[in-house]
Amino acid sequence: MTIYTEEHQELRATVRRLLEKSADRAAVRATIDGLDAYDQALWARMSAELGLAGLAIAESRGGSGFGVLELSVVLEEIGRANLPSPYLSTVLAGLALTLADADDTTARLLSGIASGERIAAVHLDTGDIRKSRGVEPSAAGHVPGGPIVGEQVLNGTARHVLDGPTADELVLIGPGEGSVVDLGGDGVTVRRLAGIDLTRSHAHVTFDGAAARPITVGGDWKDRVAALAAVLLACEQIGGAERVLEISTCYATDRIQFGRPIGSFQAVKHTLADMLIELELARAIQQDAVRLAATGAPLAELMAAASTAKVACSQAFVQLTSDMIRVHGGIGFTWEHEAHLYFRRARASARLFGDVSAHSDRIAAHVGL
Amino acid sequence: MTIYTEEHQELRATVRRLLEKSADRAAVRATIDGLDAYDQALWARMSAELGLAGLAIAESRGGSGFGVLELSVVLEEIGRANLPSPYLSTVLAGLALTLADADDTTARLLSGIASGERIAAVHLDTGDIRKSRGVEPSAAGHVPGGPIVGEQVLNGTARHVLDGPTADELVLIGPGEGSVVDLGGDGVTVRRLAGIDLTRSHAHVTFDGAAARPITVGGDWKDRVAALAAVLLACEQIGGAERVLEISTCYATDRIQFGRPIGSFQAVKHTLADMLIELELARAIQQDAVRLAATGAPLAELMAAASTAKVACSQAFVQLTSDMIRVHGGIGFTWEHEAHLYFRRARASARLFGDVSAHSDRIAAHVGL
Amino acid sequence: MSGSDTGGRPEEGIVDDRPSLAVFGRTADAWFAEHGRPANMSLSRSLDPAAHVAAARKYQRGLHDAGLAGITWPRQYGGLGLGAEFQRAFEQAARGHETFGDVFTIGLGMCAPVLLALGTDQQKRRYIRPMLRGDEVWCQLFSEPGAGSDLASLATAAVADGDGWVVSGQKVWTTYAQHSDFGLLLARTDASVRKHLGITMFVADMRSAGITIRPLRQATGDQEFNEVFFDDVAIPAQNLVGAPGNGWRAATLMLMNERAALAGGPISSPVTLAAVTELIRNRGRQDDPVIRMRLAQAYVAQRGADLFAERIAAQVAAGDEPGSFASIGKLAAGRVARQVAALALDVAGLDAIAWDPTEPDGSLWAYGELYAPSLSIAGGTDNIQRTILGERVLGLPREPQPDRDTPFRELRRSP
Amino acid sequence: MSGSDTGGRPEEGIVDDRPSLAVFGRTADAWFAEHGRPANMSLSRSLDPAAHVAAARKYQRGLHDAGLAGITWPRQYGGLGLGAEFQRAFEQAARGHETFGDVFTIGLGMCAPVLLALGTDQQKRRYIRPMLRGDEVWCQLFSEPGAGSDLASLATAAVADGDGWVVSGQKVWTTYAQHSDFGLLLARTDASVRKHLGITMFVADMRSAGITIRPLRQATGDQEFNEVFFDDVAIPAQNLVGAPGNGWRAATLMLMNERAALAGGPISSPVTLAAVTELIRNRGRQDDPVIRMRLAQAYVAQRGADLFAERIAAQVAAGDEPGSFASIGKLAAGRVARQVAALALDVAGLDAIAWDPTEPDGSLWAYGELYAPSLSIAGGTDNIQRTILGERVLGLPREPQPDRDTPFRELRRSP
Repeated sequence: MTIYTEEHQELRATVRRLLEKSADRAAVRATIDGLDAYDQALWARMSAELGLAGLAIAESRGGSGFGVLELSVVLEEIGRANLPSPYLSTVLAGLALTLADADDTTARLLSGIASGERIAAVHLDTGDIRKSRGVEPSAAGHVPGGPIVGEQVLNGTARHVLDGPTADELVLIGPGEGSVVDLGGDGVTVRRLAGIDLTRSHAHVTFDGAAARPITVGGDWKDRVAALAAVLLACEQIGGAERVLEISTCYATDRIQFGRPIGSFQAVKHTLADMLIELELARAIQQDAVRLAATGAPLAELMAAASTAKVACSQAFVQLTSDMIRVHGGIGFTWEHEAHLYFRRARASARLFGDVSAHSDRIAAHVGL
Repeated sequence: MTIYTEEHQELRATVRRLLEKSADRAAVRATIDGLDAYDQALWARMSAELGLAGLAIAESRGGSGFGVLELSVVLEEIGRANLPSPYLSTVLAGLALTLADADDTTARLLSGIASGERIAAVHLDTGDIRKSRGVEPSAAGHVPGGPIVGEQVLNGTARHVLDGPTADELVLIGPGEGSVVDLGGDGVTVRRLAGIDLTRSHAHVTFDGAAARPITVGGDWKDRVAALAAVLLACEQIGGAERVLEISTCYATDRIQFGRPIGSFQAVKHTLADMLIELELARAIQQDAVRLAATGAPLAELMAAASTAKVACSQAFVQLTSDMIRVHGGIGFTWEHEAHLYFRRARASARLFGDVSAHSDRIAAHVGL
Repeated sequence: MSGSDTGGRPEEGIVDDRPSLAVFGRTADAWFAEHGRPANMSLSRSLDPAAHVAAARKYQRGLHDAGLAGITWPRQYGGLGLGAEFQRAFEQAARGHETFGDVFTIGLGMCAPVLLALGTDQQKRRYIRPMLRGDEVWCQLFSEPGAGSDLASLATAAVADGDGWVVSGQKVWTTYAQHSDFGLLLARTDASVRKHLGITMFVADMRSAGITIRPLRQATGDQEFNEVFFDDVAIPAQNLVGAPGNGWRAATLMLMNERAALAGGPISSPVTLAAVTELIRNRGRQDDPVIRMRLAQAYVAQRGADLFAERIAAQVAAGDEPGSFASIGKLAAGRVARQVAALALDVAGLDAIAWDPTEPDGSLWAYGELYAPSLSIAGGTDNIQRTILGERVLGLPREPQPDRDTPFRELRRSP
Repeated sequence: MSGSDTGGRPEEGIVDDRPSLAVFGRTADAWFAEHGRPANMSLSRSLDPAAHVAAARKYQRGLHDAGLAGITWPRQYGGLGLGAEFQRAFEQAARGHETFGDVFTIGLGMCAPVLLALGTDQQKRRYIRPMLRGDEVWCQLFSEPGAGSDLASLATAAVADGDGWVVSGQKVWTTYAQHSDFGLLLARTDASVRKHLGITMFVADMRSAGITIRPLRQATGDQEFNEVFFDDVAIPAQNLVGAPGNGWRAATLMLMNERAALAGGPISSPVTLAAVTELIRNRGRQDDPVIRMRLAQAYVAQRGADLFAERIAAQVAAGDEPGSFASIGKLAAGRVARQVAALALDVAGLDAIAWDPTEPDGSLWAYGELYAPSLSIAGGTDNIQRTILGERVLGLPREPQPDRDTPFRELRRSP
């Protein structure tokens, strides 16, 4: 009952080959140690050569017109590799803009995303940002280069913006309204944050009279984008969890203590079995959510499945990365070992796009409370 | 750093000897199968011969003038044996009455308890019971045999009264007020309940104009009695948990599968180790609470320790009894095996005198929330 | 049995009167619409097991007569010879209805596949059709007091006697033995070789002289299981399944089918998520954040178990063998049951601990809590399932087995 | 060492100038009142380890000069020869103050007891007093890349060379090796016997030629541990501790002291219960029932660990050997740390995941989460502790060890 076709498996194999070659442990480590947010050459290959950035963008906008199913394959592979990459943010922005009514602003940014030239971030928590209308360049109070009629004036801060430090544009996703802001524009300050997850970058983005282009959106746009965000992230988490189990299984098979592989001891064997159980139960939930997202399920159903996936995959990834360190013992606690990189990413991912507590409350409502 | 002296160890040995002889598995089973709430002959020996019912009652009331420390020893042994007995209720009533100001009512009941002739229950949740004053036998509305001046008139229901079906008297413990009611009196209906715990009996006790004798109490009486209830119950739970670990360890040592004792397999060995850890951490907390209760610690400190003990010992006993069934496999799931009797008692005990949720909230307040 | 027997392809010499998928689906829908009963969440099966089994037989007979039984099984033994898509259509129609899995899973889901794979033509002709009609109920005679997780150490002995065999020993945990007509029996026919090699499988007629069935009362008070005593029970030669000494292979096949059956449609507790949700609302606890969090957690666990079961069921229906992987479903079902039961107990509070005997649902929450642990024991303990997953799915090395080559009779065993 | 050396009884020929308990207690209280620093919950020791160790040496020297060091140790080696009640009085006075356990537990709590029990008189006279004065810091040279949980499979070799020995090999996880003057080293002196029998303990001078110390960066970014490489390091004969081949007994004694030290005063995370309580209040989450429940659970776990530690500390102070039982305390400390760190992370939310680098406490919650798992690894993994509890406290049988009698050089080991 796989949701994937043979074509999807080929896509997976292609991406995996690329990442195994160009984003192996050493390459990921080099990106992190260089304090780079991502490998720009690899990004260019992923987007220009393989067209991954435009997978789910319409052909009329320069994409290949596929959808969530294909993105899920790529994101699982990115999760496996624990790749530092703005891919998740950018394709989520692409989905959000595709869901919005087509106009010049969305069309231009979608083409930029599809080509890999524009990196976009999204921000779902816009409560602290005040919007007002731009004025005629000739009007009193107009700042040279500032927002004009047809544009919005932004003031306030978007906190903890994922990929904020590397994104060219930020899509602000409010209830029933959206806008796009050029992060290189006047009145925008991007402050890069330190973080637990060394493979992602975050920023507080402050607007001080910055210009934004409004986009036309439907009433349920924000809820749908939020659900898609959770589903896409769940794919990354499942990919990471799967790889964590593989690495741990290998180690338990190779490492000898007391004259035999540690994986032959029940304590380790059962820990690995528990990891498998966590992974596969979470995967069953994630696959269901991907299927619903890919087939345009009714919003309520999609939201419930997305929250369930977010909770299940967050908890599974967190648990598996803790177990990974337990299975590895001391070696898994060294800076050189990749265990802590997955461990860190699991903790960060669990809190992106709504934490377990927020999603649990939505699930309780869905169940009937 | 044991809180017990050699004399306490002798008391423990005496009680254990008695219960191992007179309340072994077969005897407990016989009591349950006979739907008896307890073994009356054994009760007589415990109270009359060994003076256990009066351990913590003043010598002036016929007791031996000891305290909570001595009760804790007996209750641990009762918990080990999983003994069906109204001991906990009765000695708790004794402590409650001892804390109340001495008057004729408390003096008489204390003597009855100390001699083993009167079994008492306590009820800490008196919100649903309405009290009014008795009237002159000659007054209008006086029912023959009904409450008179100096007595109270009770209406309402005391729900889930532990040992209600077997108790002679019930001590109602309200905030700043108390009363004693004869459960054999007019206007009192005792309805025995079915229950998960086959070694305890509960009743809904309905009052329809029943007479009660008020007792004079201090303002913090109810809080102190509630804390003592939790501490005494924790002793029973620790005793039960200790015995559950012993039985499970024996089984794991004797039972052979795959050519060796199952306790030699890490999965079973580590389960038993986890049981030991749960038990000993809970015991450390229970011993601290017993020490504070025995030395008359300030109320706030006692309440925090009592709630901590209730939570720790409830969770430990519940966990150990689940683990016991896991270690035993199928045999532990048969009616004939004692595992389910401990399992049942653990579930019931966890909800007596306030459940984990209620005590946790008190703990959070103590910690500073 | 040749490969084509199990497939949906027409067989030579038989007129292909098989329905189209659409017709079949409509037939199934119509049958359940008329005869189906809602899936039974009450305790009826433990309250009156005999009536429950009688209802089960009637249900299965009805399915058979309507052309809805043995969907993918070979036609010459009473099956319909249809493809996996028909099985899926049936399951679609059956969803939400009582299908008496507790009575039939052992026969139809476990014994029949073994007989079809390893039985003689005569055995298949004799046993498969009556099983499909609900005329004959089957049980599994595997576990013994001294052979639980270590099933291969079983000691019930079958001694050759003329053409046939004479069996003595004791089985335990035999579900519905008292309602069964036949059982697949594992017995030791050679104690001089190592334990896995000396085991043989037989068809046991449960009405044979020398068989004594004694109900085994569970911790819940239910009596679904039995002890079965064999006291010089004669078993004829034609009841041998496969060859002498090949019983372990047959047992493995049967247990694999058990895991797939349990993972695809796991046994659940009567204390369901829906029941506890209703309880929470009845108690006015729906705004308690701790309860909301715990219910959400239980829902996530339940969805994981359900969606995993769907995946396994689809694999099985498609003719794939999920193998040991299916153990995950069984573990998940046990975990959900414990989680939901504990939540119900906490919400019901003291009313779940002591209740007026006249309350209709008084005992339900206590029952659920007592019942839940059995799901992690019956059909292989959680530890056994974990070992299977670790070794057969993840490929981890086995533990050293110092007695690996020891003849059975020299093994150290429990008394 | 005779029994009386460790006790509090007067020794012949020495004037009994020992203080009364009351005087001693006042001295200790006064010392901490003047010199004590509050127990350090910040990350200072990972931020500037060298300054931290210097402060530690100063602290210990101060204790020694005030007559507060080596309380129960024999007077002829620099101890005070006092009873367990003096030790308790000291701990009472020290409560809440920084005692630099991370720097001194290995030397004073683990190496010194081994030297006192197994060392020569010359060794005791040479090493104990400088250790008590804080002049010489000690480390433990036990673990190796291929010998972690299975310590007895260590491969670092000591070859007899004239009167002395020459050592080659690699150690790992050596706490504060870069700040240590000496270490107790386990090395293999005979590979032809089974693994436990061929091990010998030595005193290693950390400034010897051929020793290379390379810091090991942990997942947290800290560098408390080191790899220590031995490249033909000469060790003189008088540095042998006990007899050749008796090293495993010495190691066992040392590990037992380690467990007791850890259980009596377990290492804790900088993310304490008090810190998370303050965080909850700062975030205005104190009325959230889920947070209240979780904090209460963490408090219960912390109380269990604290009260258990008190019990073990009292046993140790009373001269009882808690033995393997003490493993419970280490497991409990690790569990609490994980529980508290996870709660802090949830309360701090996104601010714990990504923070402005100028925020003073920005990294604290992430650090706590990353640090916590190490408590369940260092000093013996949780699984090893569970096995110890199962076998030595509960008396459960050991696993079969097929290579029990195999000479070391024929053992299967990790590369």
